[in-house]
Amino acid sequence: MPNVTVQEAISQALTEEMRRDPRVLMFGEGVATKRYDLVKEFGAQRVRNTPLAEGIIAGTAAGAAATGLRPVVDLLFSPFLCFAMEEIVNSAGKLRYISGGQFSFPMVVMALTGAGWGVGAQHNQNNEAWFVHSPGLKVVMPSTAADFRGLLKAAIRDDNPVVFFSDIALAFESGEVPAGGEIVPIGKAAVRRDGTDVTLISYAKTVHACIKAADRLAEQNISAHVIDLRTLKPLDEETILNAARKTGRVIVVHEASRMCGVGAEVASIVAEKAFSALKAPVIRLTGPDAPAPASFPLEQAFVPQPDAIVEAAVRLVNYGETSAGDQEQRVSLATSL
Amino acid sequence: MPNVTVQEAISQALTEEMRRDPRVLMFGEGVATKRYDLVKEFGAQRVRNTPLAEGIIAGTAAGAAATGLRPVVDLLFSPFLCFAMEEIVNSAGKLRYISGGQFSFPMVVMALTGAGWGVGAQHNQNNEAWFVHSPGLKVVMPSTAADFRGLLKAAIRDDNPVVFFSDIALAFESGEVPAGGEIVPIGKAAVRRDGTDVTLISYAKTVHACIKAADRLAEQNISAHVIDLRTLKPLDEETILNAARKTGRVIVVHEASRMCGVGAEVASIVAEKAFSALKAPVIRLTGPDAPAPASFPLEQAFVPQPDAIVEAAVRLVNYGETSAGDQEQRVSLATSL
Amino acid sequence: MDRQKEKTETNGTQSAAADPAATLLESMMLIRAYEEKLPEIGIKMVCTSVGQEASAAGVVHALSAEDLILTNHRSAGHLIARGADPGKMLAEVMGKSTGYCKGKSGTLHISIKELGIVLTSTIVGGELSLAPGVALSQQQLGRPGIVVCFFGDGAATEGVFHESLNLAAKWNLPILYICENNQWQAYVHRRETMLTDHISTWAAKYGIESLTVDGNDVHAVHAAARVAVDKVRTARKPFFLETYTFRMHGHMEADDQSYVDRQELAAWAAKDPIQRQKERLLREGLLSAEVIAQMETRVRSTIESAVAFAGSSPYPELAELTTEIYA
Amino acid sequence: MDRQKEKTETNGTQSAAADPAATLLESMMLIRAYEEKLPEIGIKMVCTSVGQEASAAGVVHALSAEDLILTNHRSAGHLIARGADPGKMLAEVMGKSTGYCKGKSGTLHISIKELGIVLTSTIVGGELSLAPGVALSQQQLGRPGIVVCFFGDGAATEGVFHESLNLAAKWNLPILYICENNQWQAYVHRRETMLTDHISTWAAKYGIESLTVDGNDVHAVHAAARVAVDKVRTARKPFFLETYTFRMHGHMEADDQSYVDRQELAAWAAKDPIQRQKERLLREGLLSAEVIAQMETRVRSTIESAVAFAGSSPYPELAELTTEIYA
Ligand SMILES: Cc1ncc(C[n+]2csc(CCOP(=O)(O)OP(=O)(O)O)c2C)c(N)n1
Ligand SMILES: Cc1ncc(C[n+]2csc(CCOP(=O)(O)OP(=O)(O)O)c2C)c(N)n1
Ligand SMILES: [Mg+2]
Ligand SMILES: [Mg+2]
Repeated sequence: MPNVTVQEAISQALTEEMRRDPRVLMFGEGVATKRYDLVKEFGAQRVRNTPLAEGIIAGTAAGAAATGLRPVVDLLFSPFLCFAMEEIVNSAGKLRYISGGQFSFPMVVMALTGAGWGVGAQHNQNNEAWFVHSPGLKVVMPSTAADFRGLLKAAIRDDNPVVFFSDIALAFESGEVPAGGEIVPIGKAAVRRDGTDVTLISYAKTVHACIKAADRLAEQNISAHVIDLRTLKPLDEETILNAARKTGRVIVVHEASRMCGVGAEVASIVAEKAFSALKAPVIRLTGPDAPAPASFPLEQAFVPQPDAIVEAAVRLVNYGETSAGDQEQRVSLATSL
Repeated sequence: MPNVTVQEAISQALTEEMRRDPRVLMFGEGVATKRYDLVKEFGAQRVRNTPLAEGIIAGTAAGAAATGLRPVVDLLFSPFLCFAMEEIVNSAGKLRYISGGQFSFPMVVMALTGAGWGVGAQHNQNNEAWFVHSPGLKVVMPSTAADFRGLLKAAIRDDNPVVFFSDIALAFESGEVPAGGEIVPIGKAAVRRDGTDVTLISYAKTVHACIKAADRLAEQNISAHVIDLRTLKPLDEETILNAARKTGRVIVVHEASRMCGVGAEVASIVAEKAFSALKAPVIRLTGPDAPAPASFPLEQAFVPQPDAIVEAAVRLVNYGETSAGDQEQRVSLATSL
Repeated sequence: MDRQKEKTETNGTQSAAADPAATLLESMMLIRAYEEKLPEIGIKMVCTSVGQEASAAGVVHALSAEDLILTNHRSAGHLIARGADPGKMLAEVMGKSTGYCKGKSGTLHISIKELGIVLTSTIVGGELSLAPGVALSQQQLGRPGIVVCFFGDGAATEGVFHESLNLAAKWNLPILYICENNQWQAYVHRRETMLTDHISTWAAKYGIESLTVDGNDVHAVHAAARVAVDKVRTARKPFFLETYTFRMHGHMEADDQSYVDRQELAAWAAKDPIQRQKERLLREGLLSAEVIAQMETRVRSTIESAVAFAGSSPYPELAELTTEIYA
Repeated sequence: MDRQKEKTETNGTQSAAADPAATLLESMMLIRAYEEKLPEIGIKMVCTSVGQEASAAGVVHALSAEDLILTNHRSAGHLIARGADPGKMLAEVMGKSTGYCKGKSGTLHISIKELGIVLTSTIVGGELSLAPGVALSQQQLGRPGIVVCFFGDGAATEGVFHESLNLAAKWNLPILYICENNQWQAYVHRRETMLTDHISTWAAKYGIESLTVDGNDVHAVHAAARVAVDKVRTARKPFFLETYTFRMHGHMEADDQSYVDRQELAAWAAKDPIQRQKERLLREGLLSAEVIAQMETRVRSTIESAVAFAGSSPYPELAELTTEIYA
């Protein structure tokens, strides 16, 4: 299998889907400049630069989607989605329901997210949970080149609005990508490591931190099961619950801030539906509830690290050996970044 | 204590705070028309109608807050906050941190939220969790007239941006309100019923559903403890955990949709920090993951009802009597609205 | 007379070219009758366009069947002029399953795909944000239809107005923007929100041709709309038409508009578009009082049937709460 | 000469009225030297204003100490012209604790309360959304200062531009809007985003007086800015000044701008504002080559000290990650 970067994987997906379906078109601030290869192949009508106005970019996508096109728009950095919330949430997410099913909104909204480039809080906020919380949307956030390609293709073919987040830190990472047109279905999590003692559930860049942590845990004879959610909405409850029941210990890891984040959702599902299998508290390791700092060492510290995951996992595995109240406190310590 | 409606309580808070502090001013679409009493008392400069443009209303509040005023803005219905996310989240929420503490943003953003008026999905979405998830903001959502008054006063005095949600269904409800200038501190939950068997945690209109459920449960000799969160950010973890540890059974109830909602946060905190005290799964009873319908019977069904809470509580109390896996399934049933 | 009667019964998707006067009048009368019925039967959380019927009838009757419409919260006139069934509209307003959107929309967001009413947004400005995309579909898919986007003077102060017009101008999108400048934005007078009097002057600066027309004169509106539609259809670029009019009722029927200046209201009442059209047609001998009386009867009976239909329709099943969220 | 030298050393909060020519030149030279140093020392994720220095120096030197500034991602010129310490700016860009914002801002959002640079937003349009509120504080609290808001031609296509100008006009807010129309919006040419050439024509329609000035002629900018500042200060209402110029480097230093037309770039290079000002001052005998050489030396040494200061400054403590979130 060829090794390609995440950026290349995204380009491949766009090219292949635009070839397959003439209704697919793409626009955004600088899209035609940065993806000039697409302009050459598909023409200036299907690949467009836009004025600097996220609201109308997303609104235009929604209007076009409702009437026969399948737009993909690039809104650059996730905080800029703030300017397009009305169009994504109130229009694309709700108008199908409001219209009693008369219209559908096959569109993809792309955005970069997360720490890694030192761009500061107005370019870096992991706000994927907002869209998970909103009705009528799907939310995708891959961690491997193959998934970027396969899930973007699936998103473009989906008849619903999909918010597709690319973790900035992964842009230049590479991985094996199947040569064919493999689709990765929306709504299916992936098991990245099979393990029996503790389940690490994550998505995007922190999946890699979990895998590193799993390697280190293996050295301590702790067998970690690693789940990559890939799709945040709809969530793959089955895979989450199977893993939780299997190990009885769950740590959810993500860079987004904790309160009402995806980790809260996963932990709640586990605490409700796998309760009897739990051997220890469900814990979350997340970025702090702070705007993202630009300063390099602060930005690094913002992201949950393998060490913290290892430490939390060890505590969870040892949970129950001393008095419970005390244990919880010690477990919780590890999670307060 | 005088009995006043929620609307009157809000008016009292605004009037008193504007009297107390000349830096407080208020503006929004129709504010000067609808609060003409304030115009008469404080003049047209301090109480203003605005153009129909939520973004600049919130942005103007943020700019004014950073430079010496203490603005209160009314953005009408919560879905309209979508047009002001940039100003609330990226500016008001982050610019203090980004500036290294040079500026602060003492401002209040008010909005109506929730089911009750049949206004449909573009006027009705409970999006409070978005703001809880975002750094630098506080979020308040009272359930009684006294708290509306006391918390709005606290919000106006707070040096940080506060998003203040008023549940539509409560607007004409009345309650006793202390005559003095009592402040209700931001960040403190209230215990509405003291109980020992099961804890019901809620906020806004569904607090009243929980109280009704507690009454009915009492008839079945089940003693329910009812917590009204009142402030959603910062969350009063101590009160939540004390209640969870006391009863060992927790149900979180709100109208907002489930995924990544405030209920997810509360359930996760409990599952992490009160784990050893838990006697049963932590469950959530929420509105469906759907746009809000306008049709009256559908809108009613959208809101978690006392019956469902009673049913869930009974199941939780009986949990553990038969085989666990089976129980979880039965408990979960009650939560899938 | 027979030919004319036939005309008045066709729906708004047909051009009113041949003998528009009667068509336009009856269309306005039907809108008025429908909207005035609502508070009568206890529906007060609804925004009516009483006094603005000339804008709806004049514009919509200038369209062809292939044209698409986007509109806002004050949409009943646009829908009825387009030929919507008042019964299914009323059913929707009442949240009944027989409504155009199965009761899920309610009064504020009725869309009717089969009539080309593609999207109705009650987020003020929502229609403006969606319009360029609808027009982009027409452009990319080579469809002949144009897109008509109705919105108010209030919507013009939302940022998305600026974004929508600028994009439409730059991308040559076939959109006819209709700004119904009715002097009010809920509880705020237009004068409190801008220094300019006409929104059409705003449009011009984007490089979009624009015009203001007396929005209470259905002939003037219709004539201007026909020219505008023609331009958009031929030149495949946007045009901006402002219909200058007045909101005669409160923001919603429940609103007593005690804050509205009585003199201003009275001055506009004297320009009532329906009365004006009736008088003109009688004066010019184009219609007899008898024919007008027949129209009134027809309209009344249509509305009575609508009330009966909607009233006796069932509410949706509770299972509908979570259907039609995803495609 | 002595008086003049003294002048050039005062910071930008002082009016350059008495003998502005030298002040303006040295201010531009310092901006250029600072910005060109960044890529030299490996800082490439930064937006420089090379070629646009006349806009920054010309406008900022027309302000008084009590005036407040809001700016955007391309702000170094505005900050330096206002008298910011290049060392503390560079420290901020490098994320050091000695930076103006303790390293939390980084390159994009430096604000400096003590110099009246109240807020810098790198959300394009953020400065436009905040400006009316800052001006409202001036108005309500009876402060004499005016508010200057710098933004680009790209920001002018965001909806919030429309909302900001309309509100400022209606509320008579003392804002001097400075649109630095540098023909580019990151990777998109301005012409791809609008049909009009001058943003000032957009401003006029809100009832705001506006003017376009040659943004590469520091004298012209300064003269226009002095008039504009005066109008805003006296009339207490907004004014809109467009400085028509060109972005000579890529969007960020890391951007090779291979997509930029070489002829357009060359045509603008010939209008370099610093070169132009030097030539004019020499030609008119207002400055000698020797004095200019002294300026160059001074500027170089200022920048060298800045690099030394920032380079040797420590990073913030990790505890800083969660401080200064709430007041
Ligand atoms: C984004 C948004 N803000 C506010 C409202 C509340 N609202 C509904 S209609 C209206 C006034 C609209 O004025 P205009 O656009 O002139 O239309 P009109 O009602 O006069 O027809 C307002 C403020 C809304 N629905 N959406
Ligand atoms: C809301 C938002 N959208 C997009 C961006 C990314 N971005 C940063 S600068 C820029 C171009 C800005 O153009 P202009 O306003 O003309 O300023 P210039 O860079 O030319 O000085 C873009 C698209 C952003 N920072 N914020
Ligand atoms: Mg209006
Ligand atoms: Mg520019």
